[in-house]
Amino acid sequence: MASVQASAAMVEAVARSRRRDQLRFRLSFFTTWLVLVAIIVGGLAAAGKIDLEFLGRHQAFILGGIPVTIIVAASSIAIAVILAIVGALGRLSSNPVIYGLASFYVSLVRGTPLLVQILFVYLALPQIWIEFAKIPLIVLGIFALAFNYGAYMTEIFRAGIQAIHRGQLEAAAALGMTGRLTMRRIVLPQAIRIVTPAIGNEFIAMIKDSALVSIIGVQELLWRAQRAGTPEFRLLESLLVAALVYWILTIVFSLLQDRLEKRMAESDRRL
Amino acid sequence: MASVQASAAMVEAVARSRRRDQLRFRLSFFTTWLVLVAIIVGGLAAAGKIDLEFLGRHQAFILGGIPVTIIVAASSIAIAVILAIVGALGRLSSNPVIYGLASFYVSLVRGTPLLVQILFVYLALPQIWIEFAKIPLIVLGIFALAFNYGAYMTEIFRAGIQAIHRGQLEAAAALGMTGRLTMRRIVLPQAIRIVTPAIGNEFIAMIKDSALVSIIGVQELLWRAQRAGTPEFRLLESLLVAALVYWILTIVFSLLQDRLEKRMAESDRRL
Amino acid sequence: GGTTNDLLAKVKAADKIIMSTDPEYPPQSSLADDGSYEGFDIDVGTEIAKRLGVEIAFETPSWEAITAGSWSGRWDFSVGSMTITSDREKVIAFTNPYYYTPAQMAVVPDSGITSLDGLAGKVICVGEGTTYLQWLDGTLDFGTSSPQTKPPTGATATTLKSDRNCAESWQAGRRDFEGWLSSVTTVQGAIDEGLPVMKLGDPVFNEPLAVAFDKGGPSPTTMVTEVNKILDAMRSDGTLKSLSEKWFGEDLTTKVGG
Amino acid sequence: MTELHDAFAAPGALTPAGAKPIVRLEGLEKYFGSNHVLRGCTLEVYPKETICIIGRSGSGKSTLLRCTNFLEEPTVGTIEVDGLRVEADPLHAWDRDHQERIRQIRLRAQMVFQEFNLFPHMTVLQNLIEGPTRVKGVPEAEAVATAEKYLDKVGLREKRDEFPGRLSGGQKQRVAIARALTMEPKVLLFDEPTSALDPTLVGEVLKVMAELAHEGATMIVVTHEMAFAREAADQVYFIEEGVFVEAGPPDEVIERPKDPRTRQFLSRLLHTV
Amino acid sequence: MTELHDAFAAPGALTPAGAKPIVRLEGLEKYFGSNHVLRGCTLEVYPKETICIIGRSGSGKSTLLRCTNFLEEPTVGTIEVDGLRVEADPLHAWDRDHQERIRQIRLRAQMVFQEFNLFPHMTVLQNLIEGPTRVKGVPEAEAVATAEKYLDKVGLREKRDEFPGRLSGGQKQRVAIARALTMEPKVLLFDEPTSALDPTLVGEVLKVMAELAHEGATMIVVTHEMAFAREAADQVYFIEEGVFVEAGPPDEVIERPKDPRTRQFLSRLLHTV
Ligand SMILES: Nc1ncnc2c1ncn2[C@@H]1O[C@H](COP(=O)(O)OP(=O)(O)OP(=O)(O)O)[C@@H](O)[C@H]1O
Ligand SMILES: Nc1ncnc2c1ncn2[C@@H]1O[C@H](COP(=O)(O)OP(=O)(O)OP(=O)(O)O)[C@@H](O)[C@H]1O
Ligand SMILES: [Mg+2]
Ligand SMILES: [Mg+2]
Repeated sequence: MASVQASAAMVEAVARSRRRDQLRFRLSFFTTWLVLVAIIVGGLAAAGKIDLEFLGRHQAFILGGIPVTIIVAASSIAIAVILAIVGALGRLSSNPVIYGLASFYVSLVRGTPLLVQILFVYLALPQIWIEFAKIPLIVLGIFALAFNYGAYMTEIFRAGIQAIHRGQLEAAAALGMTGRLTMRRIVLPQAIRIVTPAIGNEFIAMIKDSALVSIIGVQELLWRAQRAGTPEFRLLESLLVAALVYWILTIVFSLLQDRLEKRMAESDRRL
Repeated sequence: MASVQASAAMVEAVARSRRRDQLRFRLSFFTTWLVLVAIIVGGLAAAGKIDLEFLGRHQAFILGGIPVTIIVAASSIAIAVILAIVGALGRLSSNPVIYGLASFYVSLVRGTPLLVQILFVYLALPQIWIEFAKIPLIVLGIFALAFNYGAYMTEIFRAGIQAIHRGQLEAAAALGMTGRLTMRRIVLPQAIRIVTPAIGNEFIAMIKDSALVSIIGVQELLWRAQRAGTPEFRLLESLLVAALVYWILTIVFSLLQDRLEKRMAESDRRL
Repeated sequence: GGTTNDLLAKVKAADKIIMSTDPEYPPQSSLADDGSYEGFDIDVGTEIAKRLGVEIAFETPSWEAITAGSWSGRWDFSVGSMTITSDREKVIAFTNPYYYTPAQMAVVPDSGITSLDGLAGKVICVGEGTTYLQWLDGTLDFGTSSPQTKPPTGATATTLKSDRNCAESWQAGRRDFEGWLSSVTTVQGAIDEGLPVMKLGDPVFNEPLAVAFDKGGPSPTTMVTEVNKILDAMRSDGTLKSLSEKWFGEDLTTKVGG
Repeated sequence: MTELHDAFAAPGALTPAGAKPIVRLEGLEKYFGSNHVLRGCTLEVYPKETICIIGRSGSGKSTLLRCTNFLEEPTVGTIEVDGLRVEADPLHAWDRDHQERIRQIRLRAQMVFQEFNLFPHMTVLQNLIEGPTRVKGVPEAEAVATAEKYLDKVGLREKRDEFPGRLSGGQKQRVAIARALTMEPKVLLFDEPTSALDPTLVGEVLKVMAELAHEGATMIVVTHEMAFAREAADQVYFIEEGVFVEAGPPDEVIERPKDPRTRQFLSRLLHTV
Repeated sequence: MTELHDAFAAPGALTPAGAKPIVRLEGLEKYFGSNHVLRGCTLEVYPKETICIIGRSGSGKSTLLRCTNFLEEPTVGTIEVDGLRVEADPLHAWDRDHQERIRQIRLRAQMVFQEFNLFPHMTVLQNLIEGPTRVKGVPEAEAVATAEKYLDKVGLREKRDEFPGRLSGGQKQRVAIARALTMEPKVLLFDEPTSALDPTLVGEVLKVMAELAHEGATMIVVTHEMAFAREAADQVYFIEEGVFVEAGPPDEVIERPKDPRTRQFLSRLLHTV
């Protein structure tokens, strides 16, 4: 009994010590970040790079790009997911023409800079069919980004599908399921679960890559920052503001993603 | 005996039929690609977008960017690998300050557009210490790219280290190895093997991202394509040439990587 | 209505003309604090639309998109201070010039360079795809005439995304190039903003700047004639001059020097 | 499978004299490339019989079982299940018609895997009704009733709405057995059903399997569990390098093996140190 | 470990009367968070003895073994190996001094894992000399000689320069045993060393272990292999929910278990269906 009491006390002490260690760790960690942020901000301020008057004048205009950036990123990812599912099925097809089409798409898109693809969609598509010129800019930008990310995500989905344990396919076959039914009922539901975290990462990457549609004049964050900064020779300054906004967006969405993943992991514990 | 003969004949027939199927698959596959390439080239030619005279005049100048692009990409990846190893060790450190520094680096770099980082290195560093202004452009570009990729690759290396089976750490501990010795002798050698394919992918991605240092005037492929195309309002055309070169580079290095991976897999079969 | 192959007819039918402008270049084009566009080019474009009797709308592609070549009907014209060159005339239809800007060479004040010859063998920064680049390359050709001045012997060009980035590079303390060639208004703007920039001698040449149409789309021939008429009218009734004085503080609408 | 509800009977005792085999493998040959894995295996299973196949690792046990329901296409040979006869046809393995016949064989011969292979994104009940409703077109209500009947049989009625991830290994395998039963097949194929289990959980699965055997299910079982083979098998086949070396009732093959290879295998397996 | 070369002797027979225990676990308690996994385990092992620990899954067998060489830090208790005594000290687990004492314990008590845990990027020989040269500072030539001696003992001299990936499971585990032996420890810890093996490969590993036991190695073995426990153990401990419920020579604990829990466990394990 004495031993039981002693060990219960020890458990308590260990738990307390662990909590204390964790707290100390977090404190030191946050202090480190604070110091680093302070160094950067302080350094810039000392170098005279931060002109509050300039920022005050343009802040509303620049920040107005945030919803545009988020809408562009979110819509592109949504479309890219659809392209990626189709692409992945193509990459796994035993039909050489379908496989060839999917591979060509992936290779071409992944082999060339996004910048070129955006300009191409913007300027070359209308020459194929003039009606393309009537598509609103933002839709065009979304389409170009989706086309690009769709190719990268094709490979993510393909890997996700291939990550499904072979036993699952065999179990489905043994039940007499056809390939198509197996794909729809067994493989895709599991694959989508597997790739969900990757989709989250792609969305966060997309937030930054969406900056490239500024080239065709979509008035998102970077476009606005450049237009605010360049005329007054304050590009660096307005870029820093944009960078800060991108950073905050990234952190916020990463936290959201973490929470989502934790929730999924919890529901997976049921699985 | 009759059965053995029959089955040997069947094996032969199956092998022949499989070879024939494979050949047919490859043929259809290549035909698909050829048709697609023909459609693109033909479409562009028909739309009058390809002016051979213009291309002929600038071809040598544009293609002269290839070695620059490759040098920039290769050097950046090499430096990024070193940053990534240090970063990964930091991200796995139990020291909150080291962990904080590494996390800050990763978060900051992954949270802001590469474009902004490059401009920052170009425009802001000299204001911190004027000697930075003396660094040659190409070195600066390499450093900026390495700094960026180092953060992404930090996470790759961290995942690689964490992918090492827990049993390996326990075996090392059971032998009385210290944490440092375990890291050096057991974990890192295995982790590097795990992440090698990922490094290959990063190199291929870097080939395209290195285009961004054209912004600060590094005379690589994209810079040269722009320089050749813009005065005559033929940017799209020279960008298509650049895109083609990027695509070919990507395909060539992907093939090299495949071969390397196959060789590694073979030597792993020994493991 | 059915497809028409004449730009003027198309614009009239749509009752709208779309102008491309990159609001990065005051005083020609920039953003007002309320997010609308303002500047000399904006006012000229608006006046042309008014006299055509149609609405005006703006599209804001970057210089890269404008220089890519065919505009694919994304916008109908550019009032973007575009220099007439024979290279561009292969793909672009120009009106007569509506104003002229002098091209000004600039250096860092403490560089010790005092004349154009001092830049011999040095590096000069220009904006990507500008006529300044062509002048340095010795390929600048306005079609009817070429500038009389010659670039410093042995000088090489480097490009950054926009003219303004050259000045910003100097401001940051970098000295990757010794000279900067841009329009006199941009150079003056940099000086006014307190950047370490100094004009080097007189302007090196004068650029004829014109309204531009895409030759790749519906035929702009009648449109060019129409807009030329409008520009002539604006010139003779003093509109152009007053706009120039409003935005530049001087009259740049008549050709001076060579 | 209504036979399951027949009165209790000792295994084998249910096989009437002169009955026709329900499963017949004839001259099965299987090559993986040039690796000759099955070398002319012939096997007959009569209704309500339980067959155990034993043999060392790599001897071809799984391959034989997987050829029976065409998870592997045999190179040469014939497979007949409940009157449906399918020839090995590796040259035309992807023909519509051949595929359809294979599907029919699979419906008749349900497999239970070593790794359970339950569908992790479906509840136990959904796992059980997936096959009947989607493949056989059974109405959902009927499929649920059948599923519950067999869940009762494996003693897991209360896990109906649980996800597989929440079950122990033994429970998973019992659900997998119920899933196979819910398809109401003519024969059950088991590929080392207890090898992936914690030793202390092996018993519960073997118990269910022994009950099935006693109740008259027709079963082919690849296993290393000699106690089970002794107790529940009507016939034991010992396979070595793709050939049936010895076959007979368990008290002959296991207790008094004739072939030296069988003897060596058994002594190793029971590792009498 | 020079005792290994003593004349052959039956296990246990080598323990002289009045000898002092070489391993002593006293009042071991282990919590994982609030999960009380070990509840006061006390165990003494005399030189040259072989102890088998049996119990159901989750009863705490691995935890006990892992506490012995501090792969898990015990919550309360004392561990003594060959005179070196270390108190459980979870509050200061990361102190330099405590860490160093733990390392010393680990050198004295070498562990063989269920999953072998050989280093895949090193050859068999490199695996064996890694510990002696890098941790104990033994000169390489000497370490190689020792390694070859123990490779001989497990019968794998010819696999010296092979990579682990090319070995069968049984061979891997024998190399792992040689790796532990090459450290020349005072006691060997085995955590279900044959559970990850194909049934037909279990025998070769148990044979090596039985030889070691007979030659006088001191061993603590967690196992489900009753045949081995019967044959090679001096003492068998049955653990249930973190408590030793029954202990004694194998012919008592295994053949005539007194506690009903032991009886139930054994009947399940030997699944007399
Ligand atoms: N899909 C496959 N491709 C190529 N070879 C295979 C394949 N499946 C099995 N083999 C080979 O066929 C032989 C027999 O394998 P099989 O799995 O049937 O053996 P087994 O008796 O079931 O062994 P175990 O007891 O380990 O399960 C082995 O040599 C194996 O390497
Ligand atoms: N690292 C850990 N963290 C939390 N709980 C653990 C950990 N390791 C073991 N446990 C818990 O401790 C208990 C005992 O586990 P242990 O692995 O010692 O059992 P075991 O007897 O070795 O079982 P098995 O036969 O399955 O190996 C279990 O309830 C387990 O969930
Ligand atoms: Mg098998
Ligand atoms: Mg255990």
